[in-house]
Amino acid sequence: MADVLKDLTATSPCAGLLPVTIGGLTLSEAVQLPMTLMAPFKGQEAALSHALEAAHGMSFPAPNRATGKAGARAVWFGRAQALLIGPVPDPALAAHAALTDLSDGWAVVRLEGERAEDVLARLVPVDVRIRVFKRGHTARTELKHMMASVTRVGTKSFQIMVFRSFAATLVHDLKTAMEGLAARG
Amino acid sequence: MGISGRFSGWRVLKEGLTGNKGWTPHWRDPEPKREYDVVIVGGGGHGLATAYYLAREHGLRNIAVLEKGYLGGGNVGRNTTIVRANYYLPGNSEFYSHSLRLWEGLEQDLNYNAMMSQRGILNVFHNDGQRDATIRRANAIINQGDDAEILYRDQLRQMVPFLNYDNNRFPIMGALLQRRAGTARHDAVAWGYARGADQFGVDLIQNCEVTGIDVAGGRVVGVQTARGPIKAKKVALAAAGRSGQVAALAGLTLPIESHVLQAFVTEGLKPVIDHVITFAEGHLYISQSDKGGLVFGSYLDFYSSYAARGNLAMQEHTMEAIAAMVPAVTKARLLRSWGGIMDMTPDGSPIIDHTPIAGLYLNAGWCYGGFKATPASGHCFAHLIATDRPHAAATGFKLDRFRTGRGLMDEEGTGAQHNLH
Amino acid sequence: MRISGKGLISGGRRVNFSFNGVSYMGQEGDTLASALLANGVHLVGRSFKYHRPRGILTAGSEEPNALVSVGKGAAQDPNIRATQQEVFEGLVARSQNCWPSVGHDVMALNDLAAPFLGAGFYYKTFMWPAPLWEKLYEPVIRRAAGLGALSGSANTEPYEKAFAFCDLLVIGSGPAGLMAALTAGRAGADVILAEDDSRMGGRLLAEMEEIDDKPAHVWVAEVLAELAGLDNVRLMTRTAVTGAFDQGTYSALERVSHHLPPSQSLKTAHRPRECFWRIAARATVLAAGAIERPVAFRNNDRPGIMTAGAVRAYLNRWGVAPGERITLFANNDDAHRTARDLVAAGVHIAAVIDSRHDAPDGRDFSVIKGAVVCNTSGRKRLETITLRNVSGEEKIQTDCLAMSGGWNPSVHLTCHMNARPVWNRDIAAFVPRAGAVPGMVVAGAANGSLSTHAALAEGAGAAVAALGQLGITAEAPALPRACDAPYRISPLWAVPGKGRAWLDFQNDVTVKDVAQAAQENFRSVEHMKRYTTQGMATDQGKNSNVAALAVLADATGRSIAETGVTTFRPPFVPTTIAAMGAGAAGQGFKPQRYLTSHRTSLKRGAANTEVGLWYRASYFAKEGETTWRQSCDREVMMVRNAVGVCDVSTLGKIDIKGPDAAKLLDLIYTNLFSTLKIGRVRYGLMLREDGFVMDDGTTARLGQDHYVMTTTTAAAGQVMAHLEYLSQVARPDLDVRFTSVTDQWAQFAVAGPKARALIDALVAEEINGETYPFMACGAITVGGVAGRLFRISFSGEHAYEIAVPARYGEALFDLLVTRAEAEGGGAYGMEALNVLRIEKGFITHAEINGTVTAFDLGMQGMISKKKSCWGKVLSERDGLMDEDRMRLVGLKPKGAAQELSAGAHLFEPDMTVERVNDLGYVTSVGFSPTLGHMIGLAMLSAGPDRLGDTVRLVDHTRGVDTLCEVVDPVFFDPEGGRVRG
Amino acid sequence: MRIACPLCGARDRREFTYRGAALPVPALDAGAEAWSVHVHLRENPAGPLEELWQHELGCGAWLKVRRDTVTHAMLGVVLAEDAGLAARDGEGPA
Repeated sequence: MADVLKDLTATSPCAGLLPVTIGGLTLSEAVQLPMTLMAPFKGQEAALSHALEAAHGMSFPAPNRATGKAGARAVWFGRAQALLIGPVPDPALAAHAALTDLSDGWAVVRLEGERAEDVLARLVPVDVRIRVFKRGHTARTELKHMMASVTRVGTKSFQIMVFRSFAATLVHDLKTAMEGLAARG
Repeated sequence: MGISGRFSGWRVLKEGLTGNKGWTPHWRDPEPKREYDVVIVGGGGHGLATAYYLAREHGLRNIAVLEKGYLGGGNVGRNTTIVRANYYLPGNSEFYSHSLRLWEGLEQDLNYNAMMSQRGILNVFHNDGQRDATIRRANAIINQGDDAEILYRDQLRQMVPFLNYDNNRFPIMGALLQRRAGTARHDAVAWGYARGADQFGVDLIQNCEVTGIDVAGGRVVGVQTARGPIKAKKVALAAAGRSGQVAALAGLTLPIESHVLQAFVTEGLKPVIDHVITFAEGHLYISQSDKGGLVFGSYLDFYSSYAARGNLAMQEHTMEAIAAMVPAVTKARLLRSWGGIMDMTPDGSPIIDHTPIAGLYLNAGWCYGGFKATPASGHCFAHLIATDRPHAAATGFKLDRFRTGRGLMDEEGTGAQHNLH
Repeated sequence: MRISGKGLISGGRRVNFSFNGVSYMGQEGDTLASALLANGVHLVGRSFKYHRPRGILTAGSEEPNALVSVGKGAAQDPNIRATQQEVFEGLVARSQNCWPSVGHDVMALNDLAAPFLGAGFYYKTFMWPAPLWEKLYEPVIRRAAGLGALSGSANTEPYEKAFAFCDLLVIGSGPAGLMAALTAGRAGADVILAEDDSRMGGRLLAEMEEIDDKPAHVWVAEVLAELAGLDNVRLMTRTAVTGAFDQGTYSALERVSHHLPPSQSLKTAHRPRECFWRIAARATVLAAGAIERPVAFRNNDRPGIMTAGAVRAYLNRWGVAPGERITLFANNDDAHRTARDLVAAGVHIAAVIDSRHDAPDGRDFSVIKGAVVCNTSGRKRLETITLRNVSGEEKIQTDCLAMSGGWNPSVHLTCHMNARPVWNRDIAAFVPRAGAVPGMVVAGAANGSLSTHAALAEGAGAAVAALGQLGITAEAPALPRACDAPYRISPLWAVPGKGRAWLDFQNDVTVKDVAQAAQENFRSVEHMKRYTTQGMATDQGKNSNVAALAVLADATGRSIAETGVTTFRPPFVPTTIAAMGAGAAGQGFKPQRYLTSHRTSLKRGAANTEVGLWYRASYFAKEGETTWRQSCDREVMMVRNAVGVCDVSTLGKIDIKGPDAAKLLDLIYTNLFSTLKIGRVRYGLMLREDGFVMDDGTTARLGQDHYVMTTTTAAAGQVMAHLEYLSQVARPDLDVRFTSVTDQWAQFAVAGPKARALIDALVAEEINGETYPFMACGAITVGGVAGRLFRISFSGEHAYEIAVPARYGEALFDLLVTRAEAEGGGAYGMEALNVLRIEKGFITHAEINGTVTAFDLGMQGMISKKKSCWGKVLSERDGLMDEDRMRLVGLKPKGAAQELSAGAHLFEPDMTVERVNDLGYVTSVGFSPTLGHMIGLAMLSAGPDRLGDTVRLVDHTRGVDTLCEVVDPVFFDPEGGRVRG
Repeated sequence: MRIACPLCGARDRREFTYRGAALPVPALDAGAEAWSVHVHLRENPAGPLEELWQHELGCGAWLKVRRDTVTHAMLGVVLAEDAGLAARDGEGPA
């Protein structure tokens, strides 16, 4: 049985690394919110979407899309799965999907600024220009050899995620791209 | 001496003084005869070497080599020219050891300078696990009777100071050095064997694609070609890159997938790399040709292909590996990239064996390793064709080892997925 | 010589630069080549083999002669084309491949020995005596070969890579490219216009002609202004498209700062030198223009001999006359423009020579028809040419010869996907094969249409056609009025005669070399290329290949079409390794993965080591410990006697849920997991489909339909992909979902006799042998945080693994280690972990090296007989069940030296040390402080049958040759009392 | 090279991992001969080939791709789970 123990302190994935501002662009760590992977069981896709709508006011996202809004989003996260960011999932969802807590599994950063698209163009092999990748669009893709999730959350801002342990490399790579872009003038 | 006469420094001088008018063809371009004792399918390095040794070692003369394009146009003309004997599994060890010894006498034997350069090969390792695996390999090489040394970081640094020792994602811990390994001028190897075989009377027939293999009563009797039917007592397949296609002409399905492996060369530069250097991380290998170009490669492109051209992602990986490991050469400019078609087997090791069809012999599945194998492959394949018994140095290259699980030679331990070797 | 007021850069800022140590003045907008010519400098470099003095041949990236080194020290950049390098204030450039100077080069002696150094000479000599090749011949050849030199220092300049996407990629900004971009831009398509040059316009910048009654360059400027105003058009200058790849993927190299002085401020310190672009284009218009070809005649390689189009470019774009008495030698009408423009600019013309008897007359100059240039003189600068016609030979004083053998369309990119170009008799050149690259339409000179009018028309048409493939409707703009003069050519490849006539200037391949190759039966074009090195120089034959194969065709009595071509392969222009490998220098080769305990560990003296992508602590050095062994021994004893803490979060963790979770686990593991009780953990073994062991690890059942699998660190990715394969390909019927939770949980092993007390003191729940027996698991709360506890052990001690969400990892690790230290324990690293597991005979990937079976590991009992599993069938192949296979054993030293060595091989004591007697090898060794001697694991032929035998262990590389005893692989506590206690 | 992932759209080759020919998976009890043929032997055509890729750095889906091995032309892509490669002996491979 535990002796008197004070609560464990939490450390964020990018602690000590962010924020940074370079050439009009800002890279910051997102506020840590609950994140739950929802993977619908066979034939449960529609039922899950309904339950999600009922509980959290958003539908299960189609591939490459995010639903909801800041603070309560469902981001498509790959084949047959989406990441619920914000709400603690209603237990009723568990009847339709495997729910897995990933609140600590991913580093989440936000890149914001006039040339955010150009920064990402140096790192991901996906067209993220606003003419094709609009607010609410998301992609599972590669970011300099890392598995990543990129979501447009505003006309000039993106949410970028990699596995938590890669946080330092993610920040380094984004910073390098930001610096190179700024130095070109 | 055949049509091209003997080469020597004196002859170069003499011809130079008389306007170089006396040079003659290195080999003939004969019309195919109607029948041969042995027909070799494939005029690459292995096919030409096979013909040469069949003639020289076994006294056969009535031999044809059928080539669908030009001699030496396959992988012997599109590799990174590395020669080594640093395998560690039984079956491979003795074979590549045999090959290296043949390399060492090759130029005098052929009277052809293939620029065999025993400049030494360094296999760099980066961590304890790789070190112990490398030492296992080094010991196997020495037990086989070949040379191997382990150099640790400081010794290696003295020999090749320009590697990235101080700021490397995967620090360099040491290397296996085989001094007798090195490089050779790839095209010249094919030409040397071709000229040698021609001098023994072997018919080298270019632009002669084999379109059928004739089998009667379970025995091979000849081939159909773009230049008509040719009868043969024995047919030997040495068509790396196209092994599956050629074997299919005889109704055989092989344990082979064809994959593309890229190679690269930069613009010419003054000498900077004196050895062949390979890296366990990134699978990079790099050397510098006598002409000054850096020659290098890394992984397969990993997908089945007969296109003989490569993918950008793998090109980038290869350049990234150089940027990481050899940052002193990254101002060099890539001049040309190309691809070879690799016969990939389930264990990464080759096949020199009979087939279920009498008189039909198979030499295939060389994966990455075909160039360094050229002399021994020809030598051992010739032995098998002539005597119907495997050469002592090539008893392990059995076609049925995948079915039986006996004598698998998976040097990289990556298992039966063809593209992972 | 600069002509005042002439050219498109006149009035530009003056810039100082130096070449071979001499200071010169150039003008903004100059290339190094134009600036040198303006200063009367013609001798720029030396050829590859004969070290012949060479000048400037061309005005583009295809330049074979004028290659220089730019920059100093580590920034030295070799093989820069003077024709492409823009001058800037402070530019420093030098000639290469010469010593002591470009004017006096000792190696020029080679030129005298040329009769003995012809095609293929080295294959015929240098063979005696054999050892001299490496010792003498090869070093001499290597030093003589090569062009520029690398600095020898690491390249630390910044480079970058980027991706781009577009509907239409237009390659080249001459008349065809501009019209294509304009057409597509107006149609609203997403367009990239890429131009190798620093300035858009292509040949329109080099010609005195009018478009829509305006000077061509004015029309160019107007079009560019419109394009620049379109949001949907991106203009990329200094960007060479280097390769065409599958499904519309193109590579391109942007020279971001070659034209700028080296960075001297913090603001520009990160400015990339180059950027390597990967462009995904839905369609492409190739408008890369054409390259003029020289004519082969005796001594056609002297400084001052240039292509006619280059002379025109220097005159019209840069306002430079490359000579004071210029001669033109041509076989086509187009080249006559050079004479016309020179005359108009007031430059003296020495002669205009045309090989055609029916050549047109010039308006302002006379044409010597039916004549050829058959020789030249002037070692470092052209002095005379010899004219030959029916009436004999005549020497003409001249300091510059403009030559033209016609134009070769730039078909290179159309060949990158293996298509061969087609011979076009009308223009005596190869043109692209239709459909050579899917999605690509070729226009203008690149397509063999050599008038400005045709280029404009085809450019517009190509854009309409290319966009049409995409379902985008575009309209061709009104076609501007432009010159439509016929090209008219009569082939002239080589002027017959004695002496050496150059084809490949840089590689010193002459007409004689090609003829000799044919004579020696190197008649295939590929054989000729490889035998003579024709086309293998830095221009990859752009200047010379067509003439060379025409000469080969002539020598072999075949047509050019029959003779065929060699293959153009990527890259179109040589591409810096640093650019293609950008981001990988230094630590950037692969991502770095850090544990939550990373910072805390470093504070506690951890020495880190790379484990795959992860960094893990090897050992924790305490004060007074000077070697890793001291730390390791202490840490091992600490675990055996007190309690140790180790971060094991790198192990792969996969959360598996669903009605068929148990079925999936029974499929993937050799043993049963459907029978595992909730709250319990089981060790499992999984096989590849070929029957060899893939991985091992423990899997816990947290609920009826919920498991958590652990994998080894090394195989985490492989196992995840395997699970996906099984559930999506082999068994899509199974209703099971899984996800990696490796990064979600920080997990720490707490091992040792005091582990239970430590854990019990920390977690809210009561932890004892009854609540948590060996192989139990469950939910716990620690420090207010919900976590998981697993009673498992990789050390053989009473041990737990405690997991918390990763944000608490740092705090928990710190707490665990602090508590452990208070009990005489502490943190332990990989080295101690390794010794502890060897003492127990537990395997890692040193043993599971991809070539071992469960049988080899003595684990055949783990293959359930009650069910089948993935890989079982092939694991039972006869050859994999041989008693003689190398199988796992333990080794104890027996000799005086008491040594063992990983990687050593094993032999019978009385047998010789050679391969044929090889019995096996040592996989892992360590010093066991517990037992007081070294211990090892080995794979030994028939190993389990040899327990108690003595074998000889030999490691040549470490000088170890000793005897050891074959023992059971479990060295310590074989009954397992400690782990259960 | 670009592959049109049915879920993600056209993506660069660098996001995908290759396995090999897309062959029907034998039942687990299909016997040594069937498994040996499945694992080792390949038709290895020079032309259209059905093969398995995983969109490993993307959505994770396994794909059955039909591709020409000579031209690299993409002739069709479907999710492997819909491709009917699983053993068809009722119980599947288990």
